[in-house]
Formats: sequence, structure tokens, C-alpha cells
Amino acid sequence: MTAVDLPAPRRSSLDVVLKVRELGIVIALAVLVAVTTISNPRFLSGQSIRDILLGTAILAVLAVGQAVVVITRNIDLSVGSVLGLSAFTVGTLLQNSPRLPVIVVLVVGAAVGAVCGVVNGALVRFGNVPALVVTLGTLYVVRGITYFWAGGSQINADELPSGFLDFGNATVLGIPYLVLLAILVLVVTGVVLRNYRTGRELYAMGSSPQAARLAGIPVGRRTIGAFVVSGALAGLAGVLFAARFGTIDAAAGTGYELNVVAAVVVGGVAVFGGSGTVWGAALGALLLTTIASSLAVLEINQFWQQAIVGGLILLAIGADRLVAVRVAAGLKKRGSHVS
Amino acid sequence: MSQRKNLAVLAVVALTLAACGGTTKSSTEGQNTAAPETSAGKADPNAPLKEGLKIAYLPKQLNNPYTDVEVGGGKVAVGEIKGEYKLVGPNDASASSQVSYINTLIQQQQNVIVVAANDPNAVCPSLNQARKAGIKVVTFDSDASKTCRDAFINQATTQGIGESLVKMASELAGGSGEIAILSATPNATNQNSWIKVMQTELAKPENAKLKLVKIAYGNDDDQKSFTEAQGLLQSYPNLKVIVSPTTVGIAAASRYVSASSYKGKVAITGLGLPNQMRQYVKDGTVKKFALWNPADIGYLAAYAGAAMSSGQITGAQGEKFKAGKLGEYTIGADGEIVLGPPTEFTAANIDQFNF
Amino acid sequence: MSAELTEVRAARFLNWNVAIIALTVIVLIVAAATVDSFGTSQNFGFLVLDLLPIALVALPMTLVIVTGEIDLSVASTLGLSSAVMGYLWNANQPIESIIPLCLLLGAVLGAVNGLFVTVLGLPSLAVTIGTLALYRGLAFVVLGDSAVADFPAVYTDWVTGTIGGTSIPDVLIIIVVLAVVFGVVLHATPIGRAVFAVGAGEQAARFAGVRPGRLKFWLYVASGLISGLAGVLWTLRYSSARADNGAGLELAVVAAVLLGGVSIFGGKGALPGVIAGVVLLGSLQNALRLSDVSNEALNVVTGVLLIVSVLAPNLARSVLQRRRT
Amino acid sequence: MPDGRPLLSVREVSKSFGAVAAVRDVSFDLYGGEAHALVGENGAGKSTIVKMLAGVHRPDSGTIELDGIAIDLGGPADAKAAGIAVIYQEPTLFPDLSVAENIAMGRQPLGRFKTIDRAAMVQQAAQLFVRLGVSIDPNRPARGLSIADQQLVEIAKALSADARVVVMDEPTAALSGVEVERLFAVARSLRDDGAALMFISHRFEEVTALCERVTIMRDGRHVSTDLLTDVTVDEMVRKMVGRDLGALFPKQDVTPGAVALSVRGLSRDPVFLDVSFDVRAGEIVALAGLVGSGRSEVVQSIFGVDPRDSGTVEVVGRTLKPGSPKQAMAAGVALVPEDRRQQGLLMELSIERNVTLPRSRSLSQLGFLTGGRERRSAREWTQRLKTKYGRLSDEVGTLSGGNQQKVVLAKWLATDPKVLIVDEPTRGIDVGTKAEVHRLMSSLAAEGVAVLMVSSELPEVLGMADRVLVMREGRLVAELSRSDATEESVMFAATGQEARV
Repeated sequence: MTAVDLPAPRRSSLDVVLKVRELGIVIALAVLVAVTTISNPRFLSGQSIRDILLGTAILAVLAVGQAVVVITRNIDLSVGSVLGLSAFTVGTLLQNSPRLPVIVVLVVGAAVGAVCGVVNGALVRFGNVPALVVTLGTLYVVRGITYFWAGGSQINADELPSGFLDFGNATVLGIPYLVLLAILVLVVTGVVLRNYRTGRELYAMGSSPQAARLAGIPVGRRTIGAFVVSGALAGLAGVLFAARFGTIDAAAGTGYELNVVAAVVVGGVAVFGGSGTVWGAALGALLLTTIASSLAVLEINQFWQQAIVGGLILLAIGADRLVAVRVAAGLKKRGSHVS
Repeated sequence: MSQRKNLAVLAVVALTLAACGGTTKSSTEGQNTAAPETSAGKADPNAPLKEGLKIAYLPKQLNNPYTDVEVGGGKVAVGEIKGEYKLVGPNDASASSQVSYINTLIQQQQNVIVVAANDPNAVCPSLNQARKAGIKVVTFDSDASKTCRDAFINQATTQGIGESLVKMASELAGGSGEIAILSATPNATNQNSWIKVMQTELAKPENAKLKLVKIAYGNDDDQKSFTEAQGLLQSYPNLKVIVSPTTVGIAAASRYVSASSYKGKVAITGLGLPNQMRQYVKDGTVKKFALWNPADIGYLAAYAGAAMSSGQITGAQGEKFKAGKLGEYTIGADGEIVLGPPTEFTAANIDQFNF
Repeated sequence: MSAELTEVRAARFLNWNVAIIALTVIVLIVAAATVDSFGTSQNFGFLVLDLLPIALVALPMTLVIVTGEIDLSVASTLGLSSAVMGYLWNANQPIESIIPLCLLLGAVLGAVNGLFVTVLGLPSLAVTIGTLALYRGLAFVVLGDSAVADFPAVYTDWVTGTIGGTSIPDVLIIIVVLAVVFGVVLHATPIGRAVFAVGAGEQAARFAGVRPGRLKFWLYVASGLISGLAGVLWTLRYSSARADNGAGLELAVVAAVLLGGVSIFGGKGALPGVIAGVVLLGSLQNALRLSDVSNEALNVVTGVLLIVSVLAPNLARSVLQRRRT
Repeated sequence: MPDGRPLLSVREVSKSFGAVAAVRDVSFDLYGGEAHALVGENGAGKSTIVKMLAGVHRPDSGTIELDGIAIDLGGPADAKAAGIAVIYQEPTLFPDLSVAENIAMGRQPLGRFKTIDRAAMVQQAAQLFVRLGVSIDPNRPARGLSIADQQLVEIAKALSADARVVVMDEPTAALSGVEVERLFAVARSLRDDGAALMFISHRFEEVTALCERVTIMRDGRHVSTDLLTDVTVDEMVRKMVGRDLGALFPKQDVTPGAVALSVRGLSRDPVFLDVSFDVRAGEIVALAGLVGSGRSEVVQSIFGVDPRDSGTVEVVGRTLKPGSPKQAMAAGVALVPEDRRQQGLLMELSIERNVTLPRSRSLSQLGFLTGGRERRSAREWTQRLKTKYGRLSDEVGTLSGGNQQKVVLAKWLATDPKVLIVDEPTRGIDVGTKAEVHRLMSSLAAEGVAVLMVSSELPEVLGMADRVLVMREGRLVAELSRSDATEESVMFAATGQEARV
């Protein structure tokens, strides 16, 4: 090729693809809601929407954290366990000192999660152990610690201060606090990832770890940072969990990691890092929650839900690969070595 | 058909198991009831209760407040008869982990295993192994198959519970309207027998105006029950009563309703723990619910097990034994020992109970 | 040159495979000496039965991980196999045709994984997390929350029984035979050489005439097949077919394989080490339970062992490398 | 010529990897406003120098001084902060990010609340491209850019960083004549703005066209630093090689036999198009051309590791089906690939496993391998090639580059090939081994093996080959006999110099 026929400036095709990707989820959501509503109009009642949003809030907060980690080409499977530990911690805390303001509780929850995140991140960074293995291990360990601590005890709603439970149910202008909090987390993370140098460095690391190192990006520090964010958000989700459900035992959040990873992958975050947005991840969380709700309303056997989640993951990664191949074929004009 | 035969041949080759023709479910029906003949020897009603008996409790899972109360009663009883109390159990309500624990208890040479079966059949082979080793098996809460336990402590007669659930539902619905059941798991033995009785009751003319629209399953998981309650109310706008014969379900449903716009429109009843339900009774979400005293179940199980291990009883129908503060009990058909009638809790009496 | 030699020596010293076998033997000896009734023949039987599914699934998993891939869907395949077994049994099908069908089903489920990974070239982690959810979900669709019991006593007794008058469990035969088969395939056939080659460098393996896609595909099929078999044996052991059978088992299997010295990056590992890893996890669990140590502690031990098993060789290597560069 | 103090000085730096000393006591100075060439054979230590300047490797001893002050480059960030920009042979971009973002990474223009001002960032990139005289869309992702365009993005990166020292590691290797001209224009303007340029290239005409000063390295050591006006190309070559050229390439004269490999109309869009040639038994045919001209892809396609769109390959009359290395091996083709670490060897596996991998089936008995036969065969072949190693069970990665290459050769010679394809057979190996490899190829040809050699080293091509095929941009553009092949004629065909304006 010669340099003369360089591509003329045009709209980034990658951007378009990403837009299409998120649009796909929105369309799927719209169709789902439409079908469900036709079969049962109460699906769109205020209460029902509130329930879905509340359910989404917790999953979305987790998914945002997970997206940050996945964008750096890592994964955090310990989020469910971290959520449990944080929920039990704040539950116990509130039992003992019911007068604590909600904001302090939120901070404590996030701090508990952040500590777990530091452990994960440090093991990945200094131990050179793949994140999958590290977080699989801490999934066991953190859950074990929670069981150890909680024993058989359960914290019931009547043991929690009503102020805290109100936080789980109260609304501003009809929007529950939890949802507002989730939106806040989403917007802040989204803006940092898109508009701040640190955020862009996370994408760079995921896109090409080697190039990131050569570009002088502090890869190790950012990796730990990503895990701390994921941990802290899982801890925060633990507080939301406690406020929403009121009943906390050592098993809180068991198996959540699967839904979270599903939300992120369905939301278009590439498993090998470098692309995807937290908006997509949050949309993925909304879609999964809505599916669960719709199944109940449509009286489709609840058991289909997990199968649908699995199918969606496969569909999402399969579609992403096909689109990527097509885009790559379009962008690439020469040079394809064996890789 | 020929394909199936081919596969059958394949199977024989693969597993080198001699099998003539196809072994199907119907061809084996009734063959699997061979229970080991244990506890030979006759009951000696006057035998004293042995001291130092090792009595182990294996509930469905450990982190359940209801279970904690039950085994708490057992601990008291074991203390009274100067035995060794032990509590083991899985964190997940799965039969496979229970089997591992039963095996462990056999190794530890316990005298009595008091177990709530997660699956009536899956635990059977292990329980029978325990019985072969001379261990007495008492089930509570959720029975194992009759062929693999010595006695079953029934909280209340199935009939009694089913009737009282329907009675409460009918009162709360004002005699007519839609009701739904929020149960635990679809294969929970106790739940299903109660539901069966309820369905029979509902079929009676006096309940003709009550319509059971759905049986939902919350898996005795707080969150799942919460979501299921949510789904019920969305799907059935005219629902008047949710009956939840499980403590996890009733608490989750009450919590959902108390914080939602359905409060006051939909009544919740069923079987619940007073401590868990107090808040919802006081805020008016729940008018009444019922339960036996769970501590008494564990308590009674300890005495029944000890009596058997000491040779006072063998588990045969009609035998009598003393169960400490609870007085004398008679063993019913199939080794069932019925605790007594359930108590109804309302705003008026709930503060008298603490469990 | 001398630096290289010390390195070789250090590497031999740090050989995880040898270490894990030694550790397993020590744990077994200590447990037998200090834990009452750990060493009884009956307990041996229980131990083997408890190990059965993990041991079986760990065999193909070892090969899959040595090629640098992973299969997280094994426990769900086990569950679906069990659920289908229950469903067909309820439908009054003969058990002799149900069992091969369930094995076939497992192979098909594995093939689906294999196709996604090799033909579409998708990361196996994501694919098998997807099928983990999908297969488990299908198991629930097939059987719901109900349990099917009453499998013929001939079969269930065989699975829980012992050989003749000995105290050797019948299922040990299956474990031993399959372990030998997989061990020989991995360590003494051209297929095994190719497995290591693909894991050590897929591109170089291709340049040496190995077809990595085909190889991986068949490994996934084997993984599915063995998981299906584990599902059948699980069902017969508990005489209970349930959709949630074996849930979470994949973590224990991966933990055992990594503990056995297989590198998560592929290219390294040995089957004897994996067997030792399985036995170590199982006997530790058994002994701790007999000593009335709670399940919780067990979780922590498993998690820590998992991390340490990957961390230790890595740290050793990076210390060596730091000295080198 | 600027006089006075050097901008950057390298003082007696040394660096070893394991037992291999890559750089020993090397010193030289870079001056602002001057372009400085660093030349030497492959494996002379140039890349290690580059990596030390980039902060990737830290010298074992010696210092790097900036403005006379010793600096410690502990990581790429330090090098960046010191104003050193490095443009690698293979560009290091983030494929998922936009071109503008790639350029600005770490220095994005900030707006309110320290957020990235995207408009300004794109604007900046666009301006840089105007200055470079190229039209790349700053908004497009880096994925899919040609090597040349990626190179330009790298240069834009250095420009945007206002780098005072710009190191270019063989940037022209994959560029066409026009692209090279444009690159040089940019480089000169950088130099004229006062930057110190370090330029690494194998092409002497480029070195003389761009640079004022040249440092020559050989076997990890500094040989000389001269003004280019003081030294001729011949002298440079002699200093680089350090020995008589003629003795290096002992091609024996052989009368070619029957056609062993016949390639007809081989195409794979967009990598190569309609490639046809024959190689006869006993002949050594070189496939020359610039990096990226499609040579490696052609031989990989012949061997079957790469697919092909159309065309046929025949080996001794047998047609090979596409995409099957297995079948190619069975037909008697062996490929010693270009990239030893990724394609040739399994670095973590033992020497014996590497040597016997392609033959694991034929070495098995009843389908089983017990290790003994493999070990014996591996020992025989490694000894035949005089490979130096500790134990056969050692990881092949612990060997030196030359011995690694011998393992690769042993691996393939053991398959008893009729057609031996070697891709850059002597890249990165020491001089002694190089001669051994050449002798080996020559004697194989004498035994009747057809040898197809891809090489970027012109002396090697000219010395070894009976015929030279030259590729440019995916096409076979020239076939030169041994007598017609000169450095000029080959380079002329490879670069298409007629395109130069």
C-alpha cells in the first residue's frame, strides 16, 4: 500500500459498533417489557417498576465494579462473598449502634469491600497469579470468614434500626434512595472511565498490557486500584443488600458473581479487556433483573431464568466476536501474520 | 424401540452389569423397601434412661433461626438426661453434604442421630448404615423415608396444620377470594403434605368461595421468597391472602408487603416465628399466624432417641415413653410421634412468646 | 553456567508435583495417627465416595487446563446429566438405556463448549461461565425442584458397595481405571505430547503439525463425557436425581487440579500430582470434619490452598528471575 | 554540526540475561540537533541499548546521563519524563483506543475539573498529522492500522511529547520508499528543532541519508563511533562483521536435480498475490524482500499453518491440501520458522520434547511413548548439530539463542525433509553458530534437499542462494540468478526504487 490512499476522516466505526451494542440491549429490554405488559398490564405499575429498579440497583453497583476490573483484562469472582461479608458487618454494626447515620454505614461497607479488593489486587499484582484463580480463592476465603464470624446467626429486620430500613425503601420524587445511589455510582465511574486520565489508562492496560507498560502507565498500581474499586462497590452493594432485604445471614450474596459477570458480559464489556462501558454493564444488570421479573409475571417456569442467563452470555460473546471479526476485516487492509 | 435396545446393549457392555431386559421404574417398584432389621429385641418400658448418650443433631442447614430454636430445645433435653450434645450440619441445604455428615457421625459412634432430611431418599442409605451400626435415627422437621429411620417427631398432625392454615386464610379473606401459597421447596416433605390437606379442605363446600390461584416456591431462601411474593402480587392483583407455611417465606412476604403499596390490602398468614413476625404483627401487616413451639420438637426428639437407645421403646406403634417436662407420649403409626396442636399468634398474645 | 545449574537445582527442589504428593502423604499419616476412626476401612469407603466426583472430573480437567483452557461447566453438566437421568427414569425408561444416554448427553454438552472455544475462538473462561449457567438452568427446566428417587437397588448398591468381601469400594475401580487411562494418554502418547505442546505455545505447536482446535474440541468432549458419568454415579450414590446435584463442584475440581501442580497458564502439570491434590483436599476435609472442625474453616483452607498452590511456584520463579536479570 | 556538551550520554553500560552478556561496556554520546545511527548485526546488542534508554531494562552497570547528570531509568515512565521517546520496530499501540487517544495517552489535554478535553485531543492529533503530512482519522481505533500508519502514530506520539531524545528502532523495516522519505522529512525537522535522534537501521543508504554520526556495535561491544563523513560503507560493514565476508557463506556448487517444490498462483488476500516458483533438489533459493513484504506468510501458507485463498503447492509431485501442516510434513516439508520463541520452540518444555514433537507419532510403539526412544533420538540429533546443553530435560528456554536455533534445526532435520524451508535461519545467533548453520544448509543441499530460505540479511542471501526471488508488497517482483544478484539489484527490486520521487 502507499500512504497516499489513507482513509479519509470519518466517524469511528468502533464507536458506532458500541452504540449499536448498547442499543441492542435497550431494544431487547423494550421488547421484553412490551410483551410482559401486554400479558399483564400491572407489570408497568409504579410498584412493579420500583421493584425492578431496586433489584437492579444492587446488581448494577456490582456490575459497575466488575466492569472496571474486566476492562483491565482481569476478573473478580469474589464479589458475592465480599457483598456477604460487608452486609453482615454493617448488620452487626447497626445491631450494636443503631444510631449510626446511614452515610457512615455506607462508608464502612465500602471500606470492608475495599480491604478485600486490596488483597485481591495485591495477590494479582505481586503474586503474578491470574485474577481468576486469586478471586476464586478469595471467594472461598471471604465466605468462610463470614460463616466463621456469623456462625448460625441471622440478623433480622426487627434488629435493624428503622432509619436504616427506611433508607432501603424510602424514595425521593418516587425514586428509591438505593436507585439514586446506584445511579450516582454509575455516573461517577462512567465519567472517570471516560473523561479522566486514570480511566483511560485502565482501558489502555486492558487493550494491550505490554504497550501500557512501555507507555509508562503504572500497571501494577492501576490493577490494584481496579480491584479496590470493585471490592469497595461490592461492599457498598452489601449495605444496599442489607437495607433492601433486612434479613442478613452468612449466605448473603452467594452465587451473585455469576449474575454480575453475566451482566457485564451481556452489557458488552469484552472479557479480554480494553473495551466496553459501565453504562453497558448497568444496562446488562437491568436486563437480567427485568428478565427475572418478567418470568414471574409471565408465569414462565422460574427455572428458565438461569438457562436464559447462560444463553445470553453465550449470545453476547458470540455476537461480539462476529462483529469484531467483521469490523477488523473492514479496518484491516493488510498484514495478517499468524498470531 | 430397537434403538433403545441397542443402547441397552451398549450399557451392559459399558458397565459390565448383568441386567436382564430393561430395568424401569415400574419394574422395580416396591423392591427398594428392604429395610435392615435393626433394633431386634423387645422394648423394656422400665429400663432406665442411660447416661452419657451421644446425641447428635443434623438439621437441614445451620444458618436458620428456626432450626436454632429447635436444636436449642434438644440441647436442653440432652443436658437433662446427662448426655453429650453435638450439632453439625451443612451451610447449604443439600442432601449430599448431609450424607457426608451422617458418615462422619457413624465414624464418631454416636448413639442417636436426630436429623431433618433434605431429601427423604438421598440420606437413606447412610441412615441405614448408621442403624446397622446400632445408632438410633430420629427424624424431625422433614421426615426421611419410613424405611430408614426409627421415629419421626411430627410438629403437629398434618391434618391439624392443613386445617388450621385454611381456617386462618378463610378468616382473613372474609370467606371468599383468591389466595396463594408461598411454600419452601417443591420436594419438602412436610410442606407438600400440608398443602395436600389444604387442597382437600379447600375443595369442601364451606370453602368453595376461596380460590387457590398459585403455589409459589421460595426455596426457604429469604431473597427468593421475597421475589416470589413480589411476583405473586404482580400476577394476581385480586389476591387477598398469602399463606406461607414456612418461617422464611412468611417473614419475607411480610417484609415485602409491609414496605409496599399492598400493605393493608393483602393479608399474610402461615407458620412463623414470633420474634421474626413481631414487627409485622405490630404494624398490622400480619393479623394472625400459627406455630408450635419449635424448641419442644428438639426436646422431644432427644427423649425419644434416648428412650430407644436405652431400650425403653423400639419405635413400634403404641409404645409409651416420658419426655421430661412435656409429659408422656405414645408412638403412633409408622413411628410417628406427634408433638401437639399448633398455637395461634395475634397482636394480643405475641408478646408472651420469645423464640 | 553455574547460575544455570543452581537454577535447575532450585527448580527441582521446588517441584510442586513432588511437594504435593509428599504433603498428601504427610496429611494422611498425621490424620490417621491423630484423628479417631480416620484410618478405618469404613471411613476409607466414605472418603472414596466423597472424592468420586471430584476425582473423575479432575482427570479431563487436568488435560483441558494443561492446554491453557478451562472448563467451568463441569458441575452443571453433572447436574444436567443427573436431572435427565431422573426425568427419563420417571418416564419409565429402562436404566440400561438411560445411563448411556446420559453419557452421550455429557459428551454433547462438552462438544458445545468445544465448538464455542475452537470454532468461534471465544475465551473458554467466558464460554464455560455461560454454559455453567445454561446447563444448570436446563437441569432445572428438566426436573424443576423435585427429586427422583427409587433407582434400582442393583445399581445403587453397586455404587455404594464394596468389592467382594473387601472394604475396597466398587467405584474405586472406575477411578483407578480412568486415572490410568488419562495418565497414560497425557504422559505416554503422542496426544499427551500434543496437549503439553499446545499449552506451552499454541503457535509453535501448530508449526509442529499439531491441530490445537481439534485437540481442544475432543478434550472438551471428554470433559463433558466424564462429567456426565459423574452425574450418573452421583445420582446412583444418593439414589436421588436432582437438578442441583453437584452445584459448586467446579470450584473444588479446579482447586484440586491447581493444587496438584498444573499451571493455570497451561503447558505444565502431571496427573499423579492432580490425584494427590484431590486426595489431599478430600482427606483434609474428611479429617477436619471428623475432628468437628466446621465447614467454614474448610472453605478458608480450600481457598488459601488454591491461592498458595499458584502463588508459591510463581513467587519462586520470579525470585529466580529477579536474580537472573 | 553542533558542538559542546552531549544531550544524552551512555557510559560504560553492561547488561546480561542469565549467562548471556547482551551488552558489555558500551559508551556513546547523542547531541541535540544531530541524528546518530546505531548499526550492527542482529544480536549485536542494539535492541538492548534501546530498551535501556526506554527504561525497560536497567543496566547492570554503567550510567545513562542526561545533560551531564546521571539519571536512573527505573521504568518507561521515567524515560518518558526525561523526554526520551522510543519508536519500536513493532509499534506498541492500544488497539481498542482511538488514534488520538493513543497519541495523547498520559498527556491528554485537560479541561474543567481535570476532565479530558476530547475535542482538543482530537484537534491536537489532527494538527500533528498535518505536520507529518499524513491523513489518518484521529477518531478511528488503532486496530487495523497498517504497520506504516502505526509507525506514524508512534512518531506523532513522540512529537506530542516534545521529546528531546527520539530513539527509532528500525522504523523503516516495513515502509515503502515514499513512506521512508516522508518519515525522514519528519525526522529531519525534529532534528532541526534541536532533538537528539538515534536511528537504527540495516540500510546503509538510509543511514548515510539521515545521520551525521554512527556508532557500530558487534557482539554486545562498542566498536567505534565516527562522523559519517569520515567512514565509508565498506569500512562500516567490516567493523560490523569483523571478519572476511567470503568465508561466511560456504555454498557448495551443486547441480540442481528435479523440481521438489512447486508453487503456482498462491494468493491470500491481502497478504500476497499470485506467487509462483519452483525449488529443485539440491538448490538453495532465497526469498528476499523487506520485512512485511509477505515472504514469511508465503512460506507459512506453503507449510499449511496459514490458510490460502487460491493456488497450488506440489511437493515432489504430490499436491498439498491447504491448511494442513501435518500433510506437508508427511510429504517431506519442514519449516524452520521466523520467530523462534513463538513459532519454533516451546520455551517451557524440555529440549527432548522440542526435538521430538513433530515425530511423536512415528516414535511411538503401539501408540505409546515411554520416553526412551524420544530421548535417544533427541540425543542423536542434538549431538549431530553440536548443540551445547546441560541435560536433555532442561527447559529449552535456558539455552542461548544459537543453541536454541540448533534445537529447532535438529527438530526438523530429524523428520528427514525433502524440502527444507528456513525463515531467517540466523537471526539473533552468534557468529560461530551462524557459520555452522550456513555450512549445514549447504551440505543438506549437497545431499539433495531443496532449501527455500527467507532472509533479510543481504550478505546471507547473496552468499548462500543459487537463485534469489524478491518479493515486494505481496508480489513476486524479481527472480535473479546467482550471478545477477547484487546488493543493488536485490534492494532495487525489494524497495521498488523507481517509485521514489
